[in-house]
Amino acid sequence: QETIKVGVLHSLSGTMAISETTLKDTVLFMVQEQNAKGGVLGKKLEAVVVDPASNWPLFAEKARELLAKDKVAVVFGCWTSVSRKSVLPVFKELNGLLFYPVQYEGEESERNVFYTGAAPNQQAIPAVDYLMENEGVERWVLAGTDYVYPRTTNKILEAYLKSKGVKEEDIMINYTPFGHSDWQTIVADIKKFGSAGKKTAVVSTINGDANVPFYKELGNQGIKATDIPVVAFSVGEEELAGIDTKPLVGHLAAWNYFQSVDTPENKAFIEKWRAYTKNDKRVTNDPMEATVIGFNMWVKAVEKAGTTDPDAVIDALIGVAVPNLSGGFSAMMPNHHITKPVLIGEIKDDGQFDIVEQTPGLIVAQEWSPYLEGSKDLIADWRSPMSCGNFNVKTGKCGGAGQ
Amino acid sequence: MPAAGTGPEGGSTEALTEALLYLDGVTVTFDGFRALNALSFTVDPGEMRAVIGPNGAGKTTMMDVITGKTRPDKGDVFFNSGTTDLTKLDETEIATLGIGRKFQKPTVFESHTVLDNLRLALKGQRAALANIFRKETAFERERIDEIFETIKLTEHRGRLGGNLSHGQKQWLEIGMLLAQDPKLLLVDEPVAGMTDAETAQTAELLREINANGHSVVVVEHDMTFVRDLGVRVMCLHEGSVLAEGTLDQVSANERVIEVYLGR
Amino acid sequence: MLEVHDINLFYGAAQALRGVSLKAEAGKVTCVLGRNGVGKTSLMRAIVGQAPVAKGSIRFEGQDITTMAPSERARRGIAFVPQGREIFPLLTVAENLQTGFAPLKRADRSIPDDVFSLFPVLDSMMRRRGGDLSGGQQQQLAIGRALTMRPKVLVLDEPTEGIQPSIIKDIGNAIRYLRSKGDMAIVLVEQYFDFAKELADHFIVMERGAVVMSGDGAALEDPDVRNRIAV
Amino acid sequence: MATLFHAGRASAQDISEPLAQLTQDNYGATESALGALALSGNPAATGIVSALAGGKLVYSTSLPRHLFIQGDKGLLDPVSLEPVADPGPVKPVRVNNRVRRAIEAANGAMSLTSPDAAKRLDAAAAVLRSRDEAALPALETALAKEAEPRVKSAMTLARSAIIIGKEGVPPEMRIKAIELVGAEGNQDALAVLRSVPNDAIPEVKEAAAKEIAGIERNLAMWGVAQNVWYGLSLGSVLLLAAIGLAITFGVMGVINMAHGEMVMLGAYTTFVVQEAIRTYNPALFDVSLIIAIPLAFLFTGLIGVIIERTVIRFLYGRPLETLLATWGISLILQQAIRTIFGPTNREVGAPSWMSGNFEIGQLAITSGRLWIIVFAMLVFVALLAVLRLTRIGLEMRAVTQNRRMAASMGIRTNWVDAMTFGLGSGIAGMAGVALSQIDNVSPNLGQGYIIDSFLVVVFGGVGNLWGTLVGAMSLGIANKLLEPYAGAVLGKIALLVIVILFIQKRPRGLFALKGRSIEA
Amino acid sequence: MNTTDTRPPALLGTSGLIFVGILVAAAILVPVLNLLTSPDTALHVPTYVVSLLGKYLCYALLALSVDLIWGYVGILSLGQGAFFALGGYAMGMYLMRQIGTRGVYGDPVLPDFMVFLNWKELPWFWYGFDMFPFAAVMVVLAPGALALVFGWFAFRSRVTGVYLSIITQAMTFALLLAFFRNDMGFGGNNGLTDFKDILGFNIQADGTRAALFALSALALILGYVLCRFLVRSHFGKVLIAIRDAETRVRFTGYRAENYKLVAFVASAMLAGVAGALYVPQVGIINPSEFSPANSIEIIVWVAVGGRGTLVGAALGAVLVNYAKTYFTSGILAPYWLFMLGGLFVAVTLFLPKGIIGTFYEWRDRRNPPPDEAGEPIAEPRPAE
Ligand SMILES: Nc1ncnc2c1ncn2[C@@H]1O[C@H](COP(=O)(O)OP(=O)(O)OP(=O)(O)O)[C@@H](O)[C@H]1O
Ligand SMILES: Nc1ncnc2c1ncn2[C@@H]1O[C@H](COP(=O)(O)OP(=O)(O)OP(=O)(O)O)[C@@H](O)[C@H]1O
Ligand SMILES: NC(N)=O
Ligand SMILES: [Mg+2]
Ligand SMILES: [Mg+2]
Repeated sequence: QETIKVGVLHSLSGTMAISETTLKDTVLFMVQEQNAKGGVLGKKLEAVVVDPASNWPLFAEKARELLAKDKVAVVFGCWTSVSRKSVLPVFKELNGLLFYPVQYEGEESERNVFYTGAAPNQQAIPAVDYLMENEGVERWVLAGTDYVYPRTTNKILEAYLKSKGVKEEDIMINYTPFGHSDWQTIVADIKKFGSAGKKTAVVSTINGDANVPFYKELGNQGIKATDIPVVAFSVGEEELAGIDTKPLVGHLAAWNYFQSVDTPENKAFIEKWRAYTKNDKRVTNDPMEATVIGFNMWVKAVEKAGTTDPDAVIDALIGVAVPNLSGGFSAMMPNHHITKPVLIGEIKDDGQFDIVEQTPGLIVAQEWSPYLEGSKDLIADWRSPMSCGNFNVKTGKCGGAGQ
Repeated sequence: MPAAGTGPEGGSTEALTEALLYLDGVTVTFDGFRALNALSFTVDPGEMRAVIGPNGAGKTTMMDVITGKTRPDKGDVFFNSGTTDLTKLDETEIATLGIGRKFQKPTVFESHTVLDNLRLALKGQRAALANIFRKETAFERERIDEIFETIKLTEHRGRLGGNLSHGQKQWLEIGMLLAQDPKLLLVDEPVAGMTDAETAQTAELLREINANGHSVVVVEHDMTFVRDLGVRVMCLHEGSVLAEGTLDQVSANERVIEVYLGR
Repeated sequence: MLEVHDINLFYGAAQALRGVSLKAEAGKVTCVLGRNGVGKTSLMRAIVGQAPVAKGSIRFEGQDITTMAPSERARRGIAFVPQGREIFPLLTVAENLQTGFAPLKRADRSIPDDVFSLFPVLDSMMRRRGGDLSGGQQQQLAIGRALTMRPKVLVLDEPTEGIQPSIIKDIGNAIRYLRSKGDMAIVLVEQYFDFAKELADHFIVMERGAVVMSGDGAALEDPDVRNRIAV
Repeated sequence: MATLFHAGRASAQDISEPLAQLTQDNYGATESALGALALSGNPAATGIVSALAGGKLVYSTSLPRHLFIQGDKGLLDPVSLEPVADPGPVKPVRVNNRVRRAIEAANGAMSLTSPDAAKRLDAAAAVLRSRDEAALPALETALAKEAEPRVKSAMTLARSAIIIGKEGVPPEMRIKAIELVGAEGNQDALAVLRSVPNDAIPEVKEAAAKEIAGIERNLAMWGVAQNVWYGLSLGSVLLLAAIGLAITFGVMGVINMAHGEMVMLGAYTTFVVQEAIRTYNPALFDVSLIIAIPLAFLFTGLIGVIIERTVIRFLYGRPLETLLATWGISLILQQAIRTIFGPTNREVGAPSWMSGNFEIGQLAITSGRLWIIVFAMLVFVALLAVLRLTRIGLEMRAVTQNRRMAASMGIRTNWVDAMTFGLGSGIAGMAGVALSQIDNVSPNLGQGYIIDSFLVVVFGGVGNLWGTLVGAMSLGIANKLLEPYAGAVLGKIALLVIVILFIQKRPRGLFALKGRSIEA
Repeated sequence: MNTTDTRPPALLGTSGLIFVGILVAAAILVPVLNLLTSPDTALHVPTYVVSLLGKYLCYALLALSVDLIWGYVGILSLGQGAFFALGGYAMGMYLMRQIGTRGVYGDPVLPDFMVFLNWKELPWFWYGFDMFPFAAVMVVLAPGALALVFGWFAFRSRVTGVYLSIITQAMTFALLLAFFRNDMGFGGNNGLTDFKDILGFNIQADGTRAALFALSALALILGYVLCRFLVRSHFGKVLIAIRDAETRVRFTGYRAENYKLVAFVASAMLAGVAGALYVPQVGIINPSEFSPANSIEIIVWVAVGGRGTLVGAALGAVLVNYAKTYFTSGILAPYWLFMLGGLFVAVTLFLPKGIIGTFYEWRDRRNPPPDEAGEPIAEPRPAE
């Protein structure tokens, strides 16, 4: 029987396996669920799993293999921005379809890619707003791993904070290498920066493995959330599962979904997920939800288009809305990003988040940040006739800020 | 009792001496242990000199100093009538000046054939880039064949150096030394592990080399061999010269008998 | 005590030993003579187990040890002074000697006085690293190390190589002394003919990997032997 | 016991309004309710505040809302603590950072007169941290009654801290307070001194500026010591990571790319031990690491022996091929752990004696790091003793220097090889126990240390254990002295460049083995 | 008496001829079968296979460059990836500049990553990369210069063995960290990507891909012939001698450090060329190419194929990478590290000299080479 192939392009080995393996499982889970519902267009779905092994050139190779050899109808994949950048040309060349489920730095909108994770304005900015309003934070440490997502996010945040009247000397920016494990000096510096008499918070874009030693050091040096709260954009339930969270209670994270979201949809989802993984402690997290949303959107769009033909599906996807797990509907916007609620959670001692704030409505992604010089005039709209990822509203032309 | 009575006191570099090799007051210590102790002697152009001395007397260390492997703590080492200060040069420069050496433990290029071992040693171009395009000349080929005759390894020429027996390696190394055609040959225990007949041949060979105008310093414990050489003998002990003269003179020396020859 | 019977040995495709046999008895010195590259060292390595034999057998005290591991042979009493000395370069002289304790019972673990009376220089250099010694000193150390094992068979591969004459005499005396004790068999490879002649109770002469002559010590006077080795 | 707050307001005892606020489940309301409770002097206030802190304060969701304390056997009335009839579904009053801070302040204010001196001390510290002006009257009352000198000085400090930032304090009083706080000389004092209001008179500002400058000078000095301490701590981590490699690579000459995985296995052993303890006997948790250390040693040592017997032993004399094989082994081990334990981090907790921190002068020392330094030193000394003083140590060195000859000396080289590799691996495993305290316990753990480990061993001088020690410590300290100036990334780059240049000067490392056998 | 071989020995041995033959055939056939056959026929080589093969060939050239210094000089460089990456970056910078206004921000000069990090002008070290000849020169010059400086210091100071290995690793690690930094101006972690065209040809067009493949094959052939020529020359014999007994070489009057330096620089340049050909075929160059693990992997390829055999190095690179491609897809994907790790262990245990090395040994045992020094034997011998 003919099937529709679904590519899964997540690292199962190497440094990123830690985060990405769960997303592979999620796609497999969704495929099984969908097949149980009878598949799509009357055909069963078949997942094709490859392991790009946290190796960026291998991502490109595997993407090509999925599209050219396996002829998959859609690919769910990538975590880091560089992996996405690496496969982008392949998807454009072979006219494939990629769903990217991770929060990222924005500044991109491609015809072949659908971004179901958060853009900076769907995560970073609301988090900073929360700290300013609710905790009276006046002094900011922007700590990140030295790569594009933290750099860009911090650029945006810096501009945003300044626009809110925060002074230069009240912002400290610190970058560390990937996998940084000795945080003694930096945590001490944060402590020092925080003792200037103004309420201080840390905005962390620290990535992956480096978080555990960072939080352990925070705990060891006795920095409590009541003194200097840390709000992180890359720390979710999965990451916390590896840390003793007792000393971290009260530190924050901003996401579009938490496992602790109290809705019937979420409850049902967690239950099925745990049944599927045969692990009643298995956690869920934000990129998983983004994967689920992306998957459901794709199914819906395929059914709407009546075909898996990429061009048709790409057109059909815009405007598709599916329920998210926090009780609303997320919709695919013309910029290929989705609308999301923003949730702020405080870490609890059981490794879950206590949701302390939720935006009243859904936020529309600003794929081009208004706070960056190069992109403030750009918008993306993939509907015809504009059909452009970088339309300049000033010049009225597609193709960036070009003269 | 250094041979060169006119040793200069440090530093001056004009022609100090007629000697080809000139050592004065050379001292070498290893972690406080004096391996060479104010050693002084000279080797004249065209001279062959045998060096004997107890195990640990410093004979090999002396060669290390001359060839630049070990830097002396104190003292002068000059070459070519005092024009060249060897302590300021490295092994390669010293080798290029024309000082060749055979090691106590035979060292050949183990994964090269015997033939290539000789080719590499053969006097000639040493610059890296020039050697990329180097072609072997007929003259060189002949010279190698000659050496093979001398060291009797012709039938082993295609074998890897590493697969030779101990004695064969000794011969090969002597051959390599010949190929280098140095002004001064430093030969450390060439006949160790050779049969008596081979020992005699080696003595003959060294004499021949010497006759062709090369200076030779040879270290050996085999008295028969030293006698066969028939040259001036110098006995080292505790890092300095204990006795010097003909073999008969030296071996009559009470101290030499006591520390070296035994009764 | 030790009996080598008709062994063959190969290095890759090259044959180094062809049907070699040899006997060593307690209180006797067996000399192996021959020119360079005839296979003397190969024979010794076969005896101590460092090179596997392709054919034939080696028996020690009536037991077949042909395929026994070198360490087991050593533990049974075969000690080896190899050509090239093979001192442990980074161990001190004392530690080098102590490596010979392995076959001994804890109570017996001491360095025999003989070692220091034979080679006084070792006593003064106990703390120096073996690798720093001069060639001759290393040779002495290698013999001392073997004696520390209190062996029943002592295998010496060209022990006079690089040794000063007085110590060669000492080594000769030492071998004689060990022989006189009557409980040790000694296998000696030697190129230094006069030295061998003085010590040998038995001898074999090898050529191209095979035994071409053998006899007891007196037969070494035969000029034929000298010729075999000389040419 | 009634902890009374002698504010002397008429309506002091009436807390119905704050109680109603608490049922609104709004952080702002909760915070202001807490303030009111603290000031109310109502005997029930302490109980309510601590119930809130413990997540035991609940409210009924059906209107009108009522507040209860969740007791062991059911709901209690918050004031009378009498059991109440079932009010239907309840929800806990939620707490966020802001509320937590308010709780701390309230607790502080309320326990300033506790009969327990330790509690009073904590309370004074809490007030010092919050610098809540509202607490001033209570503080002064408490201060008047205080007899314990330590508590008294803490309270005086807290009082001064409040005074410094408070509006409308007479300048002399403020200056005195500034001097008092300034004498503390620490980071917290700086924070307090910087809170002098902008509109204070110049004399006051000057006094503060003087104290600040003094403290900063003082702190800068301590800062160097602090960095050295960080360096030692990083150095001990490097030492632990490298020391097993100093055996397998330094002594045996095996280019052991699987070394990091041995460290990882040690860390997972710790995880398994803690899991077992959590399941079977949680009381043992504090000694979990003590149990894990020998187990990790034995387990990874055993794995090491197996690897040696099945692979490495065929590769002696071919050191470069060990690189290929151990690389393969490291891939297999990583994936094996990933398959068994999953790809994500595993939680390894810190026993209480390894948590927390203390100060010596202005030197902040975290207990965990201190123990790691101690542990690294112990391991180092033990290993040195084994290699130098024991028979097996001698045999190990002999075998690795000349395997063939060692065999001919009667040394059972197979056994010694297996033991040596096992020892090196076992030590790596023990290092894993320590590293589980500061780093991820994930399949990638080992990869993060392998480069540094080789760097340390080589920098120190291969084959020299002291070199490994000094190498680790000097790299650690250099790194931490560079980091404040260059930042973490550039600092690390600078360090690598320094090592490269250093090796030019000493081509065989810091503690180079010298001598003929090496140079030949 | 003619005991010395007078014939100049053939530049390529039998295996070399086979190797070059296969490459020539591939360089012609693969593009032809890709471009001129219809996709439905059995003979058709799909484009993605072409790029894949092209990538393997670049790796093979890289492996060759490692074998030159490891197999023949005994320099175990754990930083070879750095030279590869530098070559790659040089090419990447050219490709980046070719994008012109087609970047997302449409800036005619600045690459996208500079625009969104608010760079105002092109850093000086980007000048010239809009010209292909300049970039092409930099492809060999940048890695060559680094190797020259690094090697000049290290070889003069007589840093050898593991010490050299570890400082090469430190070098590539330092470069990794440096290139990760966005402030460096090389695109940080994301590196350089989204290339449009090369020398005016669309980089994604089948024809361009086929041409790049053929070029890679050609580069590999030339690289092989060059290495082969080098190691068989007198120069090469000195290299092997240095590998076995460096001190002895010095005493023989050769400046060992110069020989090493020439070989090291040549090897770095080869690696740079490999990197430059790799980037347009893979479509991205980013700092992970500098990661020490990558460099170790290169060593592993060489060891698998057979150190000191040149052909083996290339073969090892292709085989290991094919295994990687193969194992990372399909049902084996979750277990591929077991396969690859197991492969490495198995090779060391059962093919101790690597695939080609073991083959040579087997051939020589069956058919011992004449007792004559015709065929130079760079037989890989353990360094000790
Ligand atoms: N690198 C070193 N470290 C320490 N001691 C050394 C070193 N090199 C040589 N020695 C010592 O210096 C002394 C002289 O050694 P040398 O090798 O020169 O003696 P020799 O005369 O050649 O002896 P032999 O005849 O035995 O070869 C010896 O005692 C030796 O132990
Ligand atoms: N490892 C080896 N591989 C190949 N051939 C070898 C090896 N060792 C020795 N041979 C060869 O085997 C033959 C016998 O060597 P062996 O070392 O036993 O000779 P020997 O009688 O001890 O010589 P010498 O007196 O020179 O020490 C020689 O031709 C030698 O070249
Ligand atoms: N997009 C990220 N988080 O790399
Ligand atoms: Mg000597
Ligand atoms: Mg021999």
